[in-house]
Amino acid sequence: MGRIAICWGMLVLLLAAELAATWAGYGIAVCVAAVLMVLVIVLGFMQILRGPKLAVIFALGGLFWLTILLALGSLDSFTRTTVPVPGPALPDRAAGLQEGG
Amino acid sequence: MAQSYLWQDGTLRSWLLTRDHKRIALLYLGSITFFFALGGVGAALIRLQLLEPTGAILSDAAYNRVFTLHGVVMVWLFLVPSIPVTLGNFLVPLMLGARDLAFPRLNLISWYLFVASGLLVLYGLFWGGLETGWTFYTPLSSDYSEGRVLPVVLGIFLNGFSSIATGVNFIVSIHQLRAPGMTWYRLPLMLWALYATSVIFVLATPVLGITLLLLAFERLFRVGVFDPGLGGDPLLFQQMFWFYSHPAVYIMILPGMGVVSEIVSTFCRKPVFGYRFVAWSSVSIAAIGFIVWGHHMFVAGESLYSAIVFSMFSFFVSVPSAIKVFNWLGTMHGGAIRLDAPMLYAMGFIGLFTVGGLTGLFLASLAADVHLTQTYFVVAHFHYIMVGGMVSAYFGGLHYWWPKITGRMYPEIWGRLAAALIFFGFNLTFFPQFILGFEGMPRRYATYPAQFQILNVLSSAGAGILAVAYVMPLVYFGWSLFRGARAPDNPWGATGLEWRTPSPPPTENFAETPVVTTDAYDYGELDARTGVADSGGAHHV
Amino acid sequence: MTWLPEASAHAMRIDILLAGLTIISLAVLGLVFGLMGLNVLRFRAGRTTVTARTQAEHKGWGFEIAWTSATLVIFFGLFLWATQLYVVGFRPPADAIQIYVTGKQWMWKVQYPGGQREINALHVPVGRPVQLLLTSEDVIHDFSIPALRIKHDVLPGRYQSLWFTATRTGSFRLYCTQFCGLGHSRMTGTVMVLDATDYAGWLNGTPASGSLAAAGEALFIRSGCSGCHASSRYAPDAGDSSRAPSMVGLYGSRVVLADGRAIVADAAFLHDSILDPPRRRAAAFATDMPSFRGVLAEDDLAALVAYLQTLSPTLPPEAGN
Amino acid sequence: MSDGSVLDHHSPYETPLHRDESAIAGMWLFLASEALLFGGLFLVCLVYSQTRAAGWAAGVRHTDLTIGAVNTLVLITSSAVYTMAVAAGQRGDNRGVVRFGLGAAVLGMAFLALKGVEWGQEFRESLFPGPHFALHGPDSGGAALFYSFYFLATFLHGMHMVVGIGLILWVCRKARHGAFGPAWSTPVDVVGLYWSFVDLVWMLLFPLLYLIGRR
Repeated sequence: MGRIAICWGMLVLLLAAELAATWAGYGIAVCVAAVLMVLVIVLGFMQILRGPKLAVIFALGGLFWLTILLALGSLDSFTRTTVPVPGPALPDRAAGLQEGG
Repeated sequence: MAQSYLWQDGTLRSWLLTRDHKRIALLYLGSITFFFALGGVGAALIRLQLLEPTGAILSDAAYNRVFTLHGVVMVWLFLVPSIPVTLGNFLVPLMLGARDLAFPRLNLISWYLFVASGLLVLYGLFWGGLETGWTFYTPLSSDYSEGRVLPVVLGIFLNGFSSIATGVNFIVSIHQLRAPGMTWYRLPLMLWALYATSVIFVLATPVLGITLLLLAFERLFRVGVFDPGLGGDPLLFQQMFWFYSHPAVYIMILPGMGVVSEIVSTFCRKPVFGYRFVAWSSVSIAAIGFIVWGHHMFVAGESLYSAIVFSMFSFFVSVPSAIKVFNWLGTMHGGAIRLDAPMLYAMGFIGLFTVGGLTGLFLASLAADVHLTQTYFVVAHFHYIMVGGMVSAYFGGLHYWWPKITGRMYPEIWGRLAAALIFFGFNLTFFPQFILGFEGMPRRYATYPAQFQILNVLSSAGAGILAVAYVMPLVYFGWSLFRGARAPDNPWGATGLEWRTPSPPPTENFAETPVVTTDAYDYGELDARTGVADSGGAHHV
Repeated sequence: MTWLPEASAHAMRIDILLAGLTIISLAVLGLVFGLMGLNVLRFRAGRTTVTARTQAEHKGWGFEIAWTSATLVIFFGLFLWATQLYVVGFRPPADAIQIYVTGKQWMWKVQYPGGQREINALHVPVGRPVQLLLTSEDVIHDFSIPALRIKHDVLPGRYQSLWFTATRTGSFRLYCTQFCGLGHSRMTGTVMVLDATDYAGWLNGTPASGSLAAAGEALFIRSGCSGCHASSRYAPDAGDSSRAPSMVGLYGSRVVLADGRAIVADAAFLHDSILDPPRRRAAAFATDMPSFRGVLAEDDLAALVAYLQTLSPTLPPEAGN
Repeated sequence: MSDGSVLDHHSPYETPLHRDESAIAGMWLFLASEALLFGGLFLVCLVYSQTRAAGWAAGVRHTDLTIGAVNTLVLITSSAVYTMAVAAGQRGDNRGVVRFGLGAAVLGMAFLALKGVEWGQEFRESLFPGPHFALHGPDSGGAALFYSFYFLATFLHGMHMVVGIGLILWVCRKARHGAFGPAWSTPVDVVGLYWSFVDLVWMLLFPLLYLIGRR
């Protein structure tokens, strides 16, 4: 019982922290609080460490692949506008490449 | 002796409510054979249409529907499930030395999900039709298509849960249900391959699910996250779609590699050369396979950085595939090779997969891809992998385990003939398409410039041979069910645990739980146990 | 059937790359089939007495590492070779002729800088770089010219760029290669590569509906752009930036957006900005610009962008990715 | 339902512990899969909240923070209450499982009801993207993208809630028949994992939908 009450209390406090951070305009703090809440749930409520070892492996595997999805999936969108076009600063480079067609 | 799983209780009800992995495998076998035939009819119509530059038999609209049907049915209702749900379902517990999969009820549910999804897809494809191609690119599929996008997309969504259920089942089974003494490095390579496949099932399929859900939302409400009218990005759809659909290629090919490893070892009577390399190459194909999807988008408007990163990873993924091919050749070296039908299929797989893999290098090369992508070169490339590779392995596996599944031998001569015919017909169908692609013939064209006709006619002729060759096994397998010679427990002199139980196996698989004491493919131990002198094996019928 | 012609120096380079890939592939294929054949001939069951085959082999590591690293090295070389030829496509030369191509189910509409328009045909001069600015009015298309070994997808709502210098006169096929619905296989056309005199003759002989820039100038007034944006002629108070940024010299300059990114104001940027006006950093303009999505068609946007380019006369015309 | 603390002779497992561990591991694997299902949504959010930042933030500002925060509190509490049911199950206290399980289910329904109120409010304000979308101006496209994401994400999460509530009621029914004992309460644990996961997803959705970009 005590464990559950403590976890619940932590979650409520973190929720309050999130709201406060939003009020103050600290986006990063909101993210940190959200990640902490997830950790509290995984460790406190789901008790991943008390389950079979496979549970930890599967959870980490899912997290790893989630990272791949987010990182490589957004790579294109975040690099697309900054593709170098021969700007006015680089006329010589552009000229050097023009026989490439 | 306990009764075989086939006849223990013959009622229809006992089949439809079975939790026996072997019976579920047969239920799946029936369903995917139906879908294979349906997709094959689609392929036949495509090849007939392309006999004439102006289109021989179909209108543009009908052609577009037919190639969409061919793609959707073949990818999701045949290729993705094929080996895992039939041979995999049948063999995973047998190879592990277990009584069943970890979650037998979930296994049955996955079959029902599969059937439901198949019916939904068929409803969409036949009542109203669909003409977006199996890739469903937005905004064509979301705003412009007049076809039945929603039922098909929801069908595929359901199908995904069937895949996930199978994947979860296999992974947990392989972790938890290994017989005493069956360490990871004693697992047959088929299980390593299926494990890798299951990882992709579990971790890639949900992304397809959410992508199709977003598409359905956009289709339903005519507004959504990929809508260019709102400044949304249709390329994001492609990113998410290929996050699943490229690894899906490895879902299709990895189990085939597993089957080939088993067959090559048995028919060379030699342990697989470089066992650990082959095992880990399966895992690394699955892992690297997740980070190459962007190579489908080199001309789509993807950023330069993204294209370069994905091109580099795409080269990396071919390394473990090459490792496998050379290890199979190394296995053959110094073996005692028997050219039975399964081995012919396996060798066909090695050759055709190599062609498919090498042409994959063309498409991974950025500048070459710009010219070749979206043409028949791509069509030929992936058919070499999917049909030349995966379907050959599937047929090889069916021949190899047919005695175990049914308790009957198939007619060997016909098996060899069909294998040879498939190899020949396949090459005649698809090799001309490489040239067509280089010449610039775009894919998904209902009509084409007259200069491409000769090669198209050649390709269609090959397809005719291929069709005959694919019907042959259907006939002689059916015949063998009633007339085939009774199969002994271990007709090929193979080493796996599945050969240590009667053919067909009893419902509980093993009279007593087997204990494993040696590595996989230990023919010395086999001979010692069975008392057979080294005869080179061949005591089959 | 004739072999696919090479209509540019780039096409020739691609063919050399393809030949290299083919040679490597054939070598590997020969090795695989050769080894398979040899193994089958030498090691058929019953023909030879094989001694040590029941033992697992442990001598494999050397082999494995050797061929794995050899493969890796070859692959890396191929990767560099192909990438270098691909990067060229992202760097159009500054003096390229800019032609606007709009895909639409199921036709290609082509607009020239001089105001000429045509459908499903593209006339270009030999030996001069040409840059195509591609966009779509509906679904995704793909503009492909196999004789030049180039293609690019054509997306709604943004420009894609494709450039080439044809080195051989003649007519070549162009295709739509991204499936776009019912008439996909009919969305084809011809690229006519003409020598300089023929090209000039063709330009003169084709009725122009006023130059693109002139049409854009008319739109600039009619659509109300000139109400806020200063241009050299229509705003006497060109120095006053209280309402909206001046258009003079904007094209080709660096623009810092509200989120801190600095980008070059190229054709794609201008196109997108008209549809989805961006926020600029430290630019306290009195009004927000409305979106012109649905108000201006793609042809109109092409004309407007062409006009805006003329307001930066010191810079050579160039465009986005 | 047979007593789960004994294995029937067709079971693939050697011991009940072996089976229960496998069930828990299987659930975690399924949750990893679910994480990637929501991962696709997070990718959409990540991309547009950066590339269409202004419109996205405009959308965030229009969500109802009060209802969102209350709902978060409700869900945290529901998850905590269900975790007490799990503890009761492990003690073999069937009545405790029923009591806490029903409590968690009722809180879950309260969440859905509040969500329904919020949706109704948003439909009335024409915040569902379409021709009559309420937000105008240069950023309306990005805001419409945000609301497309908002409705789909909350719908998908809501569906998971419905499934979770169904599972909890199923567990409660089993417990009322006295199915669980100190030796066996795996279904309670497995459903608990799922319920906590649904809670966990909301802990990520809440800041993405209501907080980040509000100021």
